[in-house]
Amino acid sequence: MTEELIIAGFGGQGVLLTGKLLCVAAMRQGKQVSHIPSYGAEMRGGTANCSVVISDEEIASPVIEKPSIVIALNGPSVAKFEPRVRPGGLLIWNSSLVKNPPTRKDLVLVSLDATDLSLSEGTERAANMAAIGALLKLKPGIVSVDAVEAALDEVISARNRKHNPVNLRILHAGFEKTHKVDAA
Amino acid sequence: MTEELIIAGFGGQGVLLTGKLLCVAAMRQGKQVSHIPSYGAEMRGGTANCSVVISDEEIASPVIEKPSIVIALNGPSVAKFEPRVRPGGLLIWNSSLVKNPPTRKDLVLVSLDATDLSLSEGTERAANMAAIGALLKLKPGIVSVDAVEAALDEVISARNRKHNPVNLRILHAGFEKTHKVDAA
Amino acid sequence: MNRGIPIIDKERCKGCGLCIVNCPKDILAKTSDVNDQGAYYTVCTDESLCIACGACALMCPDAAIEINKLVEAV
Amino acid sequence: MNRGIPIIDKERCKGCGLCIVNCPKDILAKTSDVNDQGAYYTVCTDESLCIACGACALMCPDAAIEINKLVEAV
Amino acid sequence: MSEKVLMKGNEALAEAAVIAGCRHYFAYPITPQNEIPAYMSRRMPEVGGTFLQAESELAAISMVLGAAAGGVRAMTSSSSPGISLKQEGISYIAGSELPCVLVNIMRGGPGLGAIAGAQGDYFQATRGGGNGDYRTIVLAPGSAQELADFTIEAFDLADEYRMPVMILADGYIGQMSEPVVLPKPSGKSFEKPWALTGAKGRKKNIICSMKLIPDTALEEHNLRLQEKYDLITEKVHRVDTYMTDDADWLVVAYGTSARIARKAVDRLRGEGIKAGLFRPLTLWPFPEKELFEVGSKVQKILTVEMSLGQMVEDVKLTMNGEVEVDFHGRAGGAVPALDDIIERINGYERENHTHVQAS
Amino acid sequence: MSEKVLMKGNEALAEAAVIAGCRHYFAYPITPQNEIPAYMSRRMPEVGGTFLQAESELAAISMVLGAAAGGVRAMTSSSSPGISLKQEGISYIAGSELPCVLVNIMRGGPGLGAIAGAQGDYFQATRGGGNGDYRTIVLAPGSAQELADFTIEAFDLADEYRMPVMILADGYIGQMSEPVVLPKPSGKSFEKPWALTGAKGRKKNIICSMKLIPDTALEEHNLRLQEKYDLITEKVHRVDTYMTDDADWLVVAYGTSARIARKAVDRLRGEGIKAGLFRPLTLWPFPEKELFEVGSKVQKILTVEMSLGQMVEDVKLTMNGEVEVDFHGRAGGAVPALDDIIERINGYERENHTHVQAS
Amino acid sequence: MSVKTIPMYKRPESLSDVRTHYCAGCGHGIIHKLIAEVLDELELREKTIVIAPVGCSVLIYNYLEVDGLEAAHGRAPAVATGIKRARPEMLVISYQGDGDLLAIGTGETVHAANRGEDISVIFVNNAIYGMTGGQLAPTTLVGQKTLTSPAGRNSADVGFPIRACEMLDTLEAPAYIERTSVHNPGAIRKTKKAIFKALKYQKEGRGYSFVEILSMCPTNWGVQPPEAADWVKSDMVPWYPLKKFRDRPADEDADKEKAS
Amino acid sequence: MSVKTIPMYKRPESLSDVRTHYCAGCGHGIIHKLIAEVLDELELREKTIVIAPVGCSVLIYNYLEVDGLEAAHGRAPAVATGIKRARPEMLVISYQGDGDLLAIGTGETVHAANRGEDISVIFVNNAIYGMTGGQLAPTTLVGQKTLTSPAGRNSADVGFPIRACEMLDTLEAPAYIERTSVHNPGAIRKTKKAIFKALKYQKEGRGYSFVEILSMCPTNWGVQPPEAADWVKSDMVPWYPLKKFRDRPADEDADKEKAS
Ligand SMILES: Cc1ncc(C[n+]2csc(CCOP(=O)(O)OP(=O)(O)O)c2C)c(N)n1
Ligand SMILES: Cc1ncc(C[n+]2csc(CCOP(=O)(O)OP(=O)(O)O)c2C)c(N)n1
Ligand code: SF4
Ligand code: SF4
Ligand code: SF4
Ligand code: SF4
Ligand code: SF4
Ligand code: SF4
Ligand SMILES: [Mg+2]
Ligand SMILES: [Mg+2]
Repeated sequence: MTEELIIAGFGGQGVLLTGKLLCVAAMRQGKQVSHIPSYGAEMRGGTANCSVVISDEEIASPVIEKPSIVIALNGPSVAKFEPRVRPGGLLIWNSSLVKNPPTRKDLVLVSLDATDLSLSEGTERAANMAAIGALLKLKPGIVSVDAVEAALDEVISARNRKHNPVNLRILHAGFEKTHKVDAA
Repeated sequence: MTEELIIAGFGGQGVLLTGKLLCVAAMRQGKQVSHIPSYGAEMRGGTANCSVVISDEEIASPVIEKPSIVIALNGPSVAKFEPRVRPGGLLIWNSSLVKNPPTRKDLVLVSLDATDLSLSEGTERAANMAAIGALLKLKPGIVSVDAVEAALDEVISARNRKHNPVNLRILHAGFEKTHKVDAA
Repeated sequence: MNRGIPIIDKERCKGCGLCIVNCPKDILAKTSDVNDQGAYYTVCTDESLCIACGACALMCPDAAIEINKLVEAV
Repeated sequence: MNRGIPIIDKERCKGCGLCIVNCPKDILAKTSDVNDQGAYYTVCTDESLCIACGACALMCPDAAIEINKLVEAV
Repeated sequence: MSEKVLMKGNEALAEAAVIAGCRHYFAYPITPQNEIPAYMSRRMPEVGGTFLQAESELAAISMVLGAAAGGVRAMTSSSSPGISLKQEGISYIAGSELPCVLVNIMRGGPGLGAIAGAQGDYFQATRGGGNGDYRTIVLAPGSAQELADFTIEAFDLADEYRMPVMILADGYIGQMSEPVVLPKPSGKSFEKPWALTGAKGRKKNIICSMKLIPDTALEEHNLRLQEKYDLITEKVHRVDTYMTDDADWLVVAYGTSARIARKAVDRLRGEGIKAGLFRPLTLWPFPEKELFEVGSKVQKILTVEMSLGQMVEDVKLTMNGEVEVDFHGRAGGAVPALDDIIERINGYERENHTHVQAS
Repeated sequence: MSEKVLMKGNEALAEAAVIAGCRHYFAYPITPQNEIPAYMSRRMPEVGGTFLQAESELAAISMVLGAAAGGVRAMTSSSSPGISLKQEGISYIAGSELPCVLVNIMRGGPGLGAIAGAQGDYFQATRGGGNGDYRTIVLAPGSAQELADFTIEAFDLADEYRMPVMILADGYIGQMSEPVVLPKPSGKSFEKPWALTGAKGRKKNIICSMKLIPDTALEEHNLRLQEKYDLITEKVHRVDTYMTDDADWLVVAYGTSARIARKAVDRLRGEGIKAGLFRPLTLWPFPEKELFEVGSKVQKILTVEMSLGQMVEDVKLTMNGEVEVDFHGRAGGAVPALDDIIERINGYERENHTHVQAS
Repeated sequence: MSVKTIPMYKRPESLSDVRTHYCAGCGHGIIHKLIAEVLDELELREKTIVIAPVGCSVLIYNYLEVDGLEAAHGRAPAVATGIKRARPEMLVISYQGDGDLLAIGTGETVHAANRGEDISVIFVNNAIYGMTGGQLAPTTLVGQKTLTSPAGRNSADVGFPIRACEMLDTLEAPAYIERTSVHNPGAIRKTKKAIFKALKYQKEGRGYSFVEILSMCPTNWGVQPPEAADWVKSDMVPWYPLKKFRDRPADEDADKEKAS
Repeated sequence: MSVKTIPMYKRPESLSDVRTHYCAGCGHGIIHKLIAEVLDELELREKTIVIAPVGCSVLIYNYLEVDGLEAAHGRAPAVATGIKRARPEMLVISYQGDGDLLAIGTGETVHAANRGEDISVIFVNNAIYGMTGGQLAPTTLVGQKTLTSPAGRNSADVGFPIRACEMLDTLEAPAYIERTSVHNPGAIRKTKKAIFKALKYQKEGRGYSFVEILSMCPTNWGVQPPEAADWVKSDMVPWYPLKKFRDRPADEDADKEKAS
């Protein structure tokens, strides 16, 4: 198994944390992992994204040309990464914010109102958790829900750990709302 | 013919000018010439010296390891360069200032009270001219007196050309006072 | 009469809110809608109150606001 | 009594003349002789006039001058 | 056994420096190595060390020179343009024979270029971008783990040979988070009687790169340095080989390029093609003996770099015409594509096949 | 015909720059090239040009970048440590594709070293001491006359290829006075539509080395630069050969080393030994074709440098194992001795003789 | 009585019709706009060269419709010197951040000012390294937390924030030195006047002009833009007084008037 | 009444027993001697590190009997910072010329001062680049002829001589800043006092001290040493007033005394 994920959104949507969480969880389950933030342009603002590779084998490049999975938390991310997903790949997109839905026919397109799910728990910053929930439902082989729950405590600094219960609730909401789909 | 000269003294004795004068004169007589100041140590004070090569052939290095001729205008120059003159070479030294005369037996040692000759014309700065006079007497093959006289006008800036008559008198005094010697 | 109309270019707006807090008439506000760049952009809630002071336009880092002044035609 | 003896290290002296022009008693002078380094070094022309003011020693860039003070032995 | 943690390469390096006993770190911010100063600014106060953000790279390297002269373990880090600015200082440190660790997390150039990882500073690192005859040991880690491990070794090598040791990694290696087991201190210790600690009970110590007196002093100094470099060339070379024993085709690469090349080797082997990987871990000295041994048995060598051809010169110098050396490079922050490497080697196979048929 | 004048190499170069139309010169003092700024400070006001002593080498190279962007001919000069400081700026100029002339009158290193002439910056000049994949054309004059002549050519090459051209000479070449016939202007002129002259009646011009958008911009830029470098490698190579036609033994050297080597060749020929001299006048591109042609016919090559072995790598890369390449170097400001070179080649002869006898 | 609308404020023509890469609420955007307005008003767009620094404003040449040139980090004043000496008829603007101008570029800053180089330096002081993610700047306030001063700037260890205007004011040559801010509309109006003067003086060949502008970096200060603007006023202005330090051209003109 | 001789002035022990390479009448020699005397008096010889600059005083480590370290041109304050942070118990002296300190080293000078680095900078201002043969320095006087200003320094082109003390005095952290001279015995006495204070304050850990010393370079000024000394007084002092700019430790001590 080798999955190459790109997680994208704007700053403040916890894109890097999402990647780290998946990596730590997978690492604790004995997988090879790598995580690298996008830093392609020395500039501010715009979209943030990171690339995550989770695999049973040694990882070559942490840089992903054609991701097998993309999680797009805002509109510009869909615009930017939809064309790059490899045929047959998975694109999870945040229907709360994205106005122009993805259209490719050769992908599994999964919409999730991630920001709304987050807002319903009183924060607009945890859409990423909902998206993780969706991912875990759709790709159970990557890493288990339990492992992600455990990783949350490892990754989040002590100071912010008090938000973890909320984060978990949103994760599970995302998990529940998402339905298994067959490949495109 | 290839002569490798080192001319040495302290700053203000016109060491560099001496070398340049010989070079220009020789160049105008169709010889190959090179001139390089000593800049071996990035420091001030002490002795100044320059290396002059005058030759019928193309010149390899302007840097002289073992000079055939040394003109030493002060004591430290004798101390420094006497050991480096090649056997059979010529060492002209300024007896007005040098307290410890050179002693090598395998050299032609020629003493000249160059500073006194200069002072007798009212300047202490033209000992080098006297030394050139001596050199021309001893080594007529290098360059002619006429050529040096002509070079003087070429080398000295317009502003200082008024001193040329004095310079020439001192040069001739050095020439007259020096007697041809046989090789060591 | 000192009246004007702030014209806000929705797609240029980054939603920084600097115009909002500097409008003396308090007639600018963030939308709950996002523009194509994902920013909650600003709109004018009541143009009739605008006094064409230009504060919003001056403040806007993205030069997203232009002001038209209303003058009596003679 | 304020008297002293300037002791000039001939070989250290570079003949700069700074001591000479700063001696209030005008008792320092350049020689017409050169030292081993080729410098016209400085000597004291009349030690008996030295008031041990130290100006020469202070001035000397080459620390070539030391001063001995003469004091009445009790 | 220490636990595996997920660490960014840059942070693994920083923590390893602390483990190695480095208590003096000076640097100026630049992407993609900003995690190192950020980490050090938190960590150094905790261990009683000095973190100082210098006013420039010139100042940073000079502070390292000063601290190293005091006999402590000192480090600086930067990225390509910042390393260019440090060239004079590195040359001074080499000439003054002071130990220190320099880190270059490379980005694309020339000039300001861009901040994506690249390998365009190989020449600068291995040939000395500064003035004069000098060398720095250059280590080339290929993972977060190696960034940590090589840092420990870099400090020891620096102290052992009294010279700057450079860790050279492309930005991807520094930016990537991977599982890391933090290394142990090496336990080695080094006497530094030459350090400036006050001329008490001994003659004064002087540390300088200028050699003026006598006239021959500088040449003698150069020759002594050269002896040291010769010794290092003999003693310090590290390599990593993969599937080279029976290889027909050898890929030579380091850093991120080597990671991809390794995967290419796996794939090619899967197709029955005998590819192998030679990964130099020291770039200076370049592991000539090891490469020649492996390389002279293969049919062709492919050097892969994230530059338009720098290390390939060392490969050619090593092989000295013995075996053909080919090159594949990407530039400006691009990463070599797995398929391109595979296709190159497949091409060699095909060509070979044709030749065999023809002959 | 112009008259011969006795000129110091540095001054011949400076006057040649004026002849070439250079009216903007920026530099910071350093021995052994101080005659260049001194000369320019007198001369530039006479010809309506700008002489400005910069506050540092960093500022000087940046001023050159600025002036070059304005479309004028600009020059700076320095010596080894000062050139190290300019590496970042040179890398920027290369990346921004601006034409200018850089002069390095080399001294001994590393670090402050000493001020006697040396050739220890060959790597830095030819491999790019700055960051990233870039090149500068490097010219290697061997006399005051060539310092002047090559300066004229340097400005033309810079304008033709929009890149920095370096004149690389050891301190002896710069310090020596020799007879010089001042060169004539080349008469070539170059359009510079890219220059910054105000966005009037045209789109704005932008000159920069950063290539951010799109992500592939920098790689494309690198590839374009590489194409240019390939073109230059094909078109720009200058050499001087001496007695190479029937040579058994070939000396390769430049600058002062080559002057001595030439004399050695004369002496050896006098003894009936067939020595020859190959003198590259461009160091980058290195004249590989020419050297291979000459070099592959001899029995052995001796590279002579005033360093501990830098150009020798290019000689080896060129010969690629075809012919044995030996090295003789002096460092720290020392000049190769005539006798040492002669003795080396005599040694080859003797060895050869023994071989022949033995076989 | 009928009503007509006339444009009172329009995007300046010297400002390019593109989105900037700046974060929401970044002061750079405001300052770019002011420069563009002044270029329009002085009709200098076609005679101007802007030098981009290394910092968040590295792409300024994409936002102003003038010729643009990139300097290495800190070297903009030297680059400006080079091109001004080559093209004295052009108006040269060196636009720089605090890391660029007062850390790595201290030497170039001081010496261009000291030569009285006929250029205009626009100095955007946001008390932080914006582009590289928020490190300590020479102008970071005491106690201010940054990525590399996580416990706040400790003046005992790294000293106090440098005041550029005060420092340059010890030099003889500069013609014009002023510090302004962009934290509210009033401050912005003054800033525009200062930029106007700086460019006008350069147009008239009166020598070196320097405008320091206190500006917001909400992203790296970790606050919302309005709070950032407040912080400029409450925390920065007390340490960096808004003040005209020198206006030699104005003084000279006044003297001349008096004399006549 | 008999007479005894007692040594009143002896060569200091911290001064090495060697000839310097300096020209006759060079101010560096005087200043070295004063430093040596102060090291003797404060008994600091065994705890001192001197940083040699690149300039005529590049060999200072050969003339003082203390540990010595070489900095690249202009970088001495950064080198001093490095070793002081590594060895806080040592006394660190950064000895620098005007080209070194105020041209290429402007950044390091300003920033070490601004950090209040606990070092002492001895700044020898001889209005010229001595070592390289007499080029224009940042401190060269207007009209002064040098190798690279053959017509005299033209302030319209290259500005006015920089006053280091005045510039550093705009920074908050420095503890002690004074300008003195060595043109006559009285001035030398004051210089010695200033050096004494600087080193004493460092010994006491009171922070950054800076002593600018006007000095003679007869060789490159093209005059005899006595004339050179006169020129310091007649031409340099009017532009560079001899003055204590800051003495925070003394002020603090005075405050304490008042309080008690
Ligand atoms: C030589 C060099 N050193 C460091 C950097 C990294 N760098 C880019 S921008 C910057 C600082 C930016 O801060 P500032 O000048 O205050 O501008 P701002 O982004 O805050 O506007 C640094 C250190 C670089 N590009 N080049
Ligand atoms: C990087 C570098 N640039 C230039 C030089 C050449 N250089 C040596 S000393 C010096 C200036 C010396 O002047 P100053 O600092 O005033 O000292 P002084 O000799 O007058 O005491 C220069 C430019 C150098 N060695 N290194
Ligand atoms: S012009 Fe003034 S009143 Fe009108 S919207 Fe803007 S800020 Fe408010
Ligand atoms: S100031 Fe401009 S960018 Fe900010 S909210 Fe208002 S219109 Fe939008
Ligand atoms: S101590 Fe005073 S009086 Fe005596 S010689 Fe020296 S300067 Fe003259
Ligand atoms: S001051 Fe010293 S060096 Fe100068 S003349 Fe007097 S004794 Fe000699
Ligand atoms: S990081 Fe700061 S300075 Fe940079 S664009 Fe964002 S707000 Fe502006
Ligand atoms: S050149 Fe000037 S500063 Fe240097 S030693 Fe001579 S007099 Fe002193
Ligand atoms: Mg900033
Ligand atoms: Mg000086």
